[in-house]
Amino acid sequence: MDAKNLIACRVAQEMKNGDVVNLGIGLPTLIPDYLPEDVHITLQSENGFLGLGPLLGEPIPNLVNAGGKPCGMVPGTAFFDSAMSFAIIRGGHVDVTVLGGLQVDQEGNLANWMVPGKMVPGMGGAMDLVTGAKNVIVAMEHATKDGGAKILKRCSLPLTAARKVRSIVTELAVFRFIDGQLVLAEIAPGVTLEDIRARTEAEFVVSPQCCEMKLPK
Amino acid sequence: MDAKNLIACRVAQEMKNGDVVNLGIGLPTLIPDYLPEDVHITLQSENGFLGLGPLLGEPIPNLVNAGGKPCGMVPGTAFFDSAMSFAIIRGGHVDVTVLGGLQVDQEGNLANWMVPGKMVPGMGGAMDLVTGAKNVIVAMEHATKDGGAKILKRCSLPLTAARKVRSIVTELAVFRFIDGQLVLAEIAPGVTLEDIRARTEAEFVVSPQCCEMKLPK
Amino acid sequence: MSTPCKRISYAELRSRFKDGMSILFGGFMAVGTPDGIVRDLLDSGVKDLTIIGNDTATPDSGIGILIANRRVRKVISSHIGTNPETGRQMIAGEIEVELVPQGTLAERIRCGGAGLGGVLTPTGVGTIVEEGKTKLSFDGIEYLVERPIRADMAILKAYRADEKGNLTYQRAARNFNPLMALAADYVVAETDEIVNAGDIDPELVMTPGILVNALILCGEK
Amino acid sequence: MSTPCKRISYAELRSRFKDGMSILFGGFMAVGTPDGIVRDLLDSGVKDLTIIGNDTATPDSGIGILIANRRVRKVISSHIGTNPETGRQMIAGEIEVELVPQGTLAERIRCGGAGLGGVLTPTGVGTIVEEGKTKLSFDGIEYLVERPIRADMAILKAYRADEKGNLTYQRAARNFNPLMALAADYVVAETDEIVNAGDIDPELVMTPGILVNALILCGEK
Repeated sequence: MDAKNLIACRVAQEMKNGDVVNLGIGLPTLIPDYLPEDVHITLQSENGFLGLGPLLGEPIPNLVNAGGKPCGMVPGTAFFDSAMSFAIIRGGHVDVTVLGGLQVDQEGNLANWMVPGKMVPGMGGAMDLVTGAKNVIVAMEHATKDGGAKILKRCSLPLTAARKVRSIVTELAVFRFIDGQLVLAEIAPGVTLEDIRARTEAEFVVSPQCCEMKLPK
Repeated sequence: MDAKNLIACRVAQEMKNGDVVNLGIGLPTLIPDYLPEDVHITLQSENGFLGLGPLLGEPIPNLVNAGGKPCGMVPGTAFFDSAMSFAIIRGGHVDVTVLGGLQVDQEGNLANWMVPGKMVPGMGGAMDLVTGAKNVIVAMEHATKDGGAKILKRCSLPLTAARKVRSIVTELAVFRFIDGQLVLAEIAPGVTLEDIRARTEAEFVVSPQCCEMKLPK
Repeated sequence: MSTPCKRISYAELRSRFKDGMSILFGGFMAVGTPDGIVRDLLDSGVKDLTIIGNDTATPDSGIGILIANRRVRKVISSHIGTNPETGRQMIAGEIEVELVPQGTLAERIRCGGAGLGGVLTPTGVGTIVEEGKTKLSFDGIEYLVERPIRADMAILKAYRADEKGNLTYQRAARNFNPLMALAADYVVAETDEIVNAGDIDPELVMTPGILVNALILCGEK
Repeated sequence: MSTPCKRISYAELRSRFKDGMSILFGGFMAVGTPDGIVRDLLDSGVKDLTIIGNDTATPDSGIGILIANRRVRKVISSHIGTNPETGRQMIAGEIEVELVPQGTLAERIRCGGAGLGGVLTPTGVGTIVEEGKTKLSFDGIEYLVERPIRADMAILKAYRADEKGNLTYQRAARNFNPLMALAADYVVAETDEIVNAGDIDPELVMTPGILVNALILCGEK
């Protein structure tokens, strides 16, 4: 299993049956493949519906996910406009949002929408999702391609939202924000605490219950 | 024709073909009966639809006007929720609203929703309608039952909205607010300027074009 | 997807009634009010309620029966004129009444459900409605800052529901119902019919099922 | 009621295009964007446009073709990452781009159409989005005051319209369209079909016809 699939697999274990979930584009879209059999979630798509499902067969006209890609829908789907979509998101009616990150810091700040002067795609729905969802999970590779830390003392890039991240899941570890403190909760198989310290700039405490990363057998 | 019907008949002549109109309960609901043949208006009902029509035959389930009375609907009716209903009203998408008044003053203030300590029905949709409609017409009898003036220098009752009235139509006269000034525009047949002065407390000017009230032949 | 049906009984709902609770109720002159739930609130004996909705109907219809039977401590509403009992109790100082312009009431409830801290409305400027409120001016126009409303429970009247809680409303019975579905900690809808998931056109769903905690079938005993 | 049908031709619409005008456009990654109207804007040669919508699609789809062909002076949008040309022109200083969180964009357009002076949102607090904005705190929570957006014209993509202008949208093509229908001085919808008044279920109408000035049938020449 590569890093992305490992992360998606671990994040999938965070979902509870009945959760309403919004998945960012990229890595998070792999998560439904790894849900436990007894966990059924409802996927919210910020372009205007609840009931996103996998594409089965031919594309359906005007049915795309928030990445603009053809998708499917489950029985009991509901369509709505963008104001209602974000009333649902901002109003706390989404249980979990999973997004990628460029940087997360030890205060729970997330930066994932721009690199000034280089890449300015825009925040899309990310600021509202991170502000409004009950549980914000950042799912990302632990370090940059050239080995730099992404879990920092303080984000240097423009923030997506301040102090909203609840968990960080990487291919090396699971961190949680508990009482405003970054806590190492799980370590991936074959990884040492020293490996994590070496690739993490943020200050964190190791949970007394810190264990091996919980993955399905 | 009694005073109420005379007023409704005169107000009906104010409507232009294609107007979107919200009619208050009571006297204003008589207006559609007096529309010129070539004037078709769309009635907005603040409880949530456009396309209000007369009740033809048996009541239709869950179809009532803003007074809670069974009504009909025309082909091309659209239903919506209360937020949309008032987005339409407040947002200036209603061309004309016609409401009754307890008092109107020479600054264009309207009071029509409460008499402190006596009658406090609440403003319902009136404040939004008077604030948001493009043209606010007050349709009311010229004086109180005991002969007191209702068109005043300054309203003594709590206001519905400040400086929003555009026209006042009574059984005696038509007034218009022009450049912030109350202007007498029309006088009903058989009524003299002195009659109007006697029953009007507000200061007003007489339009150079002041004429007999325009009623259909 | 094996979602269990959200249908419950009046008895199950009754366990959630608490003295002093706040309730958002759908309806406009009782059209769109869940009469069975209101009747059960009355029968349950629950009291000191704060009720929030467009109007207080009449002493013997819609939410009005709770007022006539003195179960209400506070009313937030745009219009109470059709229920003389509301006005009488208000003037006698027996209940508190907060009158809110209808469009502002809709927006305040919408804010409560949408995670917004309020809206700026021109409605009420220059009237007693502005008393005690923050005012902001932009481009020479004054606005009142109107704050969100939420409640412990929302009671809705649907026309057709599916087992997941997706709701449709019928004609003018829609009114405040879809707004209230987002603005309460517990949302229950009384519905004329419950169908299978997928049996309501997804375009026609007016309240997504994730917002609805429970369904009661009209006339259910 | 003898309402005349609101259908017009592209030629009639074109007479309303003006250099420097502002345009609200429906769509999310071009789904729900009226491609025929966008193509006609391009063919008309109109320039210096301000365009407002969720995203700028791609250089050869949706609204993106207007950017690729340099007809746009300013973009107000939540996401431009799928159209490299938008980012390139922005960094080169050739166009102005205002990035707005998607939910805030929806609310600002909604305010523009609903006569509201703005909304208070927690989104963007503590980020660069708050720069230059009025902030209000209630109960210890900070909010940004986000102001309305309106435009000279709104261009919508409908699925089915009736001759009075009542509109329905299909699936995820709804997105910003119903909000924009209230927020422009002139509203035109490109639609796959025009039916008689009364042929759309009144419950299913997503934009009431009074908001729509004109209809263009898809593929009309």
